[in-house]
Amino acid sequence: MPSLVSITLFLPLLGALLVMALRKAPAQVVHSIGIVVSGLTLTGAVLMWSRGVNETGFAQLEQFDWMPAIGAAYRVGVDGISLPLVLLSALLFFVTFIYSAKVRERSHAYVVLLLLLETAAIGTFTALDAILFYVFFEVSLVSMYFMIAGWGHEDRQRAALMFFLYTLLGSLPLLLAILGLYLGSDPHTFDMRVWIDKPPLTGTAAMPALVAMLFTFAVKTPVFPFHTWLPAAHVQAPAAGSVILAGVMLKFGTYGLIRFALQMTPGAFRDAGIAILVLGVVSALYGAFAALAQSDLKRLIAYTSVNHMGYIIVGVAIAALALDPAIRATALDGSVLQMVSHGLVTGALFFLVGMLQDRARTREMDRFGGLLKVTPLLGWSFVLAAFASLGLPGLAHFPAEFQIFLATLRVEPVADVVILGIVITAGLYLKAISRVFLGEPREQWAGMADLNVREVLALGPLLILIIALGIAPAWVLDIIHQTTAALRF
Amino acid sequence: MSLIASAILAPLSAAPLILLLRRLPAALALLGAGVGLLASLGLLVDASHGIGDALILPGLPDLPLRLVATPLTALLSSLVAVISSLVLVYATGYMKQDSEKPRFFAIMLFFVSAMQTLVLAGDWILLLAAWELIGLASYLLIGFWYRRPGVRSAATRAFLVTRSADLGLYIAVFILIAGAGSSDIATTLDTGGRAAVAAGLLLLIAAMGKSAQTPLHDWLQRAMAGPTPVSALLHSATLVAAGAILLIRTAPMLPPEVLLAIGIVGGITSVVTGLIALGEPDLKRLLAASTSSQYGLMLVAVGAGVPLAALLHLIAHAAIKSSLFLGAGVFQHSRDSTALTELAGAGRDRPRIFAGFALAALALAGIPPLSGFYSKDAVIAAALASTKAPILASLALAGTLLTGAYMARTLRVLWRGSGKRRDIAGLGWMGAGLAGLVILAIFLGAAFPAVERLLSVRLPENTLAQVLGLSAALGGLALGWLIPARRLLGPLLPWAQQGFALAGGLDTWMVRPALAVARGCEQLERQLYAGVLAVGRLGLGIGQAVRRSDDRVIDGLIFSLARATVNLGHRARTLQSGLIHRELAVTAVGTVLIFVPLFIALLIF
Amino acid sequence: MARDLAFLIPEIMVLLTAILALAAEMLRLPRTALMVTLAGLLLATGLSMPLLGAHTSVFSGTFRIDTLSIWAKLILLPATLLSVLLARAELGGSDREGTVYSLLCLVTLGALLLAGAGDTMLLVLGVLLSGLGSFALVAYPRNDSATEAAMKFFVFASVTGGVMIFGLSYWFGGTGSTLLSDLARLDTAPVVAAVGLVAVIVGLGYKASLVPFHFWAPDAYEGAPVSIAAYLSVAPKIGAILALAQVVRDLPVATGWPMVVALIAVLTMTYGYLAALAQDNVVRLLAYSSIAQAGYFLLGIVAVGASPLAFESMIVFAAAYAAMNLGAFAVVMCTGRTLAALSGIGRSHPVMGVAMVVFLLSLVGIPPLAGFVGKFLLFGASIDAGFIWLTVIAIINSVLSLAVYLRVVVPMYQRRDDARVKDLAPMPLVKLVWVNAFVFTLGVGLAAQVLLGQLDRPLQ
Amino acid sequence: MFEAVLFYIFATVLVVSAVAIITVRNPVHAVLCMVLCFFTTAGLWLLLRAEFLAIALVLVYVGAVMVLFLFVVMMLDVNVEQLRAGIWKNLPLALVVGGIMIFEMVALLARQVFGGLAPREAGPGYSNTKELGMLLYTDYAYPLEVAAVILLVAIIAAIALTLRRRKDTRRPAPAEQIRARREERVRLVAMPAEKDE
Repeated sequence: MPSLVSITLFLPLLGALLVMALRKAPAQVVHSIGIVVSGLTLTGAVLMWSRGVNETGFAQLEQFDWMPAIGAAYRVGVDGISLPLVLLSALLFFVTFIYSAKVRERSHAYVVLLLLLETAAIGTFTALDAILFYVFFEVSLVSMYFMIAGWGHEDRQRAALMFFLYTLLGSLPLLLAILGLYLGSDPHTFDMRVWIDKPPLTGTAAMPALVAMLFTFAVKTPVFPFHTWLPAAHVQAPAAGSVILAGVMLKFGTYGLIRFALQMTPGAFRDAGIAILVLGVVSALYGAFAALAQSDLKRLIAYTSVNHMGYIIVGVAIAALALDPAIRATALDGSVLQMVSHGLVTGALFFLVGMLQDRARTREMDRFGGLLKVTPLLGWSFVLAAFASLGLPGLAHFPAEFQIFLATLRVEPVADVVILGIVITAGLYLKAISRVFLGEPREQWAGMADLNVREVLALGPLLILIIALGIAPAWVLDIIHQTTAALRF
Repeated sequence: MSLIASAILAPLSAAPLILLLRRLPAALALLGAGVGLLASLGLLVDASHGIGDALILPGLPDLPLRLVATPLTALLSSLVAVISSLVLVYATGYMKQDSEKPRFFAIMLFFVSAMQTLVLAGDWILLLAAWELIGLASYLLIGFWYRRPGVRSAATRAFLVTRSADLGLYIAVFILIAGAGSSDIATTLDTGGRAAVAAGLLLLIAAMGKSAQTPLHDWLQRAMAGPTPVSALLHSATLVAAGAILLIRTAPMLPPEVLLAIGIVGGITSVVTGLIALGEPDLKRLLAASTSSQYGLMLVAVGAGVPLAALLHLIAHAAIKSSLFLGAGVFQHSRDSTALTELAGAGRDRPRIFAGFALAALALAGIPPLSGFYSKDAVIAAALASTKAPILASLALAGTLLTGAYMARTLRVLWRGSGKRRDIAGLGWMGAGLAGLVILAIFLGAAFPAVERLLSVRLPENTLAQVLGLSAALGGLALGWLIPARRLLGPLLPWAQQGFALAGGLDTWMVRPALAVARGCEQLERQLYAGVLAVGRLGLGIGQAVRRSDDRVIDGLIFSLARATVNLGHRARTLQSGLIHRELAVTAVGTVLIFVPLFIALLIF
Repeated sequence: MARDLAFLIPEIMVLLTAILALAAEMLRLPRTALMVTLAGLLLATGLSMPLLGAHTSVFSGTFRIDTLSIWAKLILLPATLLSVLLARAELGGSDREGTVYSLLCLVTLGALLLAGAGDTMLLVLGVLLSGLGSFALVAYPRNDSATEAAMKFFVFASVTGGVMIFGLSYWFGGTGSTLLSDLARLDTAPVVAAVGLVAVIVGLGYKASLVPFHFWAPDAYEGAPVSIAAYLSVAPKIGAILALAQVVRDLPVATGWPMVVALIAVLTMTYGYLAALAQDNVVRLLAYSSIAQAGYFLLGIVAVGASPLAFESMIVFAAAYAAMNLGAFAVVMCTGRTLAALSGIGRSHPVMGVAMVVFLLSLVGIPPLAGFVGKFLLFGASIDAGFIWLTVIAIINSVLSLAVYLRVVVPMYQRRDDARVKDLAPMPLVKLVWVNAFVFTLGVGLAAQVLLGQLDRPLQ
Repeated sequence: MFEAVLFYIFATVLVVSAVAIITVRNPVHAVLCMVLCFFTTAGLWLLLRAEFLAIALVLVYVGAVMVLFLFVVMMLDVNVEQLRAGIWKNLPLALVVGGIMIFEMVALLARQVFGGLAPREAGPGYSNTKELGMLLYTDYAYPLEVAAVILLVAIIAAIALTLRRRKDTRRPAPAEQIRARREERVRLVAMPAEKDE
């Protein structure tokens, strides 16, 4: 009897097979299948959440042999770092399915790809075997490529290609590192738990592995200067694709950074900590400034992702540099929570931009104006999400960023210059709100419809969670903290 | 439910209710604010009996959130509750005609509860959160009439400036928590040494942003774009007060050098913004500048080491300034403008309102026995008693003089000129709110000894201060009534009307550099993108080249080798192109190229 | 002698199949020839199974029965079977169709000889045997392009074969024996060993289409029938690669062979993909791709003797490569040779489109497809052998390869408004082939253990 | 010494003739050079006292060359008439080749005459041929069989490529004829008897 984790993991895949089998089914049926399956998956994730995690190591483990000849096995499980991300992924996919229920163009393939992507995403976060992890990691890439190429906007082919090339170039070094870790472990195994408990590579051997992993995760996260694929991919991706890309897939990078780079080569990570920290700081500030210069709403949000992911990098680097376990826990708490909150907030923002684009066929800020009057629900949702994104207390980002900045100050006070980012993001969001939603409404958009039920259903859970996470982060932080407080390396 | 929670939750829970029901917004708002007020007063009564209250909430791991009711916080909470309740009463009338009342009252209530959280916060995280939330609330309120021109930039600017300054609070909080290992404000007040200096200066920056101190005073005047009750609340007990409150609460921790800095900033602000107020042609903007000036005086008091004086002035000012704004709001409604030229004679139209306004103005100027006299007296006495008396006291007195001058100018404008009376809807509610506040403005001075007892601190007594303060106030009033501002200011006038902005002010020093950096990033971004594409194209180009070379085989060295064989190949044309020879030649050359090094290596080693 | 023959039963089976197919052809019974070939190949595959785990040699060491040669049978025989099906679909009904089947069996026999060669003589004979049949297969349509391709192929074969024999004579002179196992004696004479190495690399490199001995391949594949191109890109190539492994296994490292092989690997991968990047003809593109893929095989070769993963990785990759390459060629047979012919296929024929995408992505090495498992093990082997730089270059080339294959994938899904459904001739046999290849490509990725568990030398 | 000189002469001839095969313009010349090439090689074998190989080479290869020649003519569609016409033109080269071959023979024979250094004498009863046979049929049995298969392949290839049924010619199909059965040849048709009306 497979465990809850496996059921949750493979439910979407089964759903995808079902949709493939029903080749003649009408689009509505297919979308309903998507919604139901992702809803069940979400239920699974919630049940996983209710089972919680262990103080030490991984919980809800499951394992059976896959390729015993080379020490690879099907191993899944969760800890305080991965469990929140699993829940986040399940939720985002669920609302994405609701949002996408309008897609009529090749809806079969669309739903199949999304479901495939869901399995890949949950798999990436739950895999405890390096090969398994890599498999899910790459499958997500392929699905996303077809998503962008198939349902994107004007220049989608090139954007998809760029996205794919970039992240593949990014992911192959990870393969190298995985091989290095594998060959360094004794006996040879791909069991990530073993690698975490007893890092296989030490000393000079660990550094190349770390560099390879950093490269991968820096591209995936993305970190300046490896981020150029992100705006390109986002601008061309369909709204649902953007939500998944930013909400879930960017987390692969930071999750990998913690799970692989930090936990498996801790010594080398500490040695390189300052460099990574600098990278994170530069990335965060650069993302904020670049976003400030945008006039395309989607690009703007894409760049703020660079900014927010930069904070996470800073947090992880600080965790590596910190000598005091309490500070390390604070930094990691903040980083993991930031991943979750970024998923919610950016997901909501991309939905909103998608909804705007559906209505207006443009994303240029300057072509809007006064929409708050025309579409109050959309407008206020955007305001809420934007303020969450700029780190307002009481909304999702604040507790995370607070912890990251606090830990940073305690370890590397200079690096707290990164906090400038919150002012710049405030500026750019206010600019966006002011241009798009404030002022006198334009004639052109007078007849624009406000959010319909489907859109409210897609957006509502995210907004509610944004507030819930901001006011009472404890319900997530407790899970995260259980693991981060017990980390020893 | 504990009182402390009720004080916050009562207004907060009314807000969504209003949004959901969308009817009877004012009644619900008053209900929420009223319950909150009762809770706050309850806290104050408890505190006066020596009963504290505290609430610990789950927060971040190892950093729980705390709400505490000490005498000081309870007092502030009551102040906020009282002023806000009265302003809401006024707003019931003021907003009667507005179609978006629910939104207005909801945000107002949210604002109040955020402010209550701020004053009752017992730990830095909650304080910081509330600090930012009042920023949000004021952004939403200033931008309430978002369709009107100029409103969006005013709201944006208010939020941005305060948030920039908030960075100071962020970092100060980090330093304090890092030093003490706890986010409890009481615990962190023990911080000393360099950490205290750094944290103190950073707190000053944060307070300067919120309390609109020079050079960050510009946003407050622009914020007048919002509805008048908002201004009243903003300037008296909430947003702007937060800066002063912060410094009053942390005063025990601040080392002398920080105190000096605070005093000087406050003094300079009181003078500079006083001059601005004097030259200001718009009533609400004048009052806004005056707010900065008065908060400058409070900072002087803090800098002089007597936070109680600052607190008293804060309390008095809260009542006075809200009265002034509410009065101004009535004039605004009657003339549909706030420009002083338009308002000429507006007071004569409504003598009762004008009387209230005038009383408040005199109180602000510091005329006994109105409340402003006592508080201002305390400030000047504190400045005189401090070790830096020459600087602080002279600045404080200059500020007082200017206060008298601009208030007199205002009164004169409002009184003189022809009447254009017009009926106003909801005047009753407005009058009621105004009356309550004016009464407070008049009689609050009597409560000051009680406050001293409550906080168990004695103010320094100084007759000289009373004399100097009163004469400065009277002198200012006389100057303002008799001499036009144009003459008083002389060459400073244009500069004052620009808000004493240095070389374009904020725009030059912050916005433009940020935008320039942003543009630079965008440029780099384009280049990076182009670079990546170029690499892609280069790859494709190499691919083409390789294909050509493979299809038609490499020229150059190999070609010359091949030429002979090509000639030989001519006769075999019928079937084969002769390229085989060339390709074989390439193969041979390739083999040689690969293996010659091998042999050389083998022979050498 | 009887024992020796017993080990050769699968080879004998293949030979018999070839002869029986020929006999059926003489009787003008092409269907019988086909059936005989299919049955014979199946039988031979089945008869190879019992050999698994054996580790010996026959005929005084001239032929080795070991992991490589046994797995070569298990991979190449089914691959040939699929190729026969392809050939039937493409060349069925033409004159002397049965000879094609017969020749396919014989060429496979040559490849099998190469894979188990324990003697330099057998190397030569294997190259000859697989070569001769290949020329005939390429030239089979007898049109101008096919004849020219065959001619080119033939001339290259003669020259490189000559060089190989010349070089092998040095080894013979140095060791006094033609046995590969005696090559260890060349420890003291590295130059002699190196001359022979050059020769062998030229000879086998030509067969495996390594750069710079690859020039014949694109032309030959283009000129030949697609089914034959598919076959040539799989069977002789894998045979030659495995033969190279057999050779370097006993060769003293002092010759510097790992470095030479690594250099050729770099050249082959990079050059192959670069050239493929600009092709418009899918067959030529796949030809260059198969050249580049040969470079990946070399990652396993450099690890021979240095890493226990070397053989495993080559075998797994060979199996994966055979499946995905045959699959890709099969799809091309259905659609047409140009990129334009492929455009819109993904929409009009979704299942075939998915299969093609899977083959191409597997060629790139995207998990969890078979190509990934193979490449993963190859990378592991070469890292284990200390060739990290080589692995890095291989990985960079994988990215390059992605661009190559996406050039095929992208047009497949282009044209949003064009609802035109292409009328492709139904080709049930070809479909059978790509469906099989598809299942295998997916299956090996997910259940690689089936393959790995059978490899006789598990890691440890 | 003489042996060495002889070796180098032969080797030179071998190389030159081999180069000539691929460089001369006329295919016939090339074939002639090839013959010379084989002949010289055989001479080298003889120097090494590998008489069997030498003879086998001459016998087999000169025969094989003829086959190859025919193969080339067939494959390349070389105009045979043209070749025949050029027989006088080719004569000089043929003479040269012949001359060299005669020289080589004489030189080989002269070795005995001049009594040069002989290779190591094998023991009595030693037979080159026998040794070769032993090796071929024991150790190298497998390669030998493979070689046989190669010949088979060559035949099949040649047949597959050349011997095709042309669509436009009529020819008997013996296989069909043999397999034909009586029932197929004669059809008995039962017909109702016609009645005269």
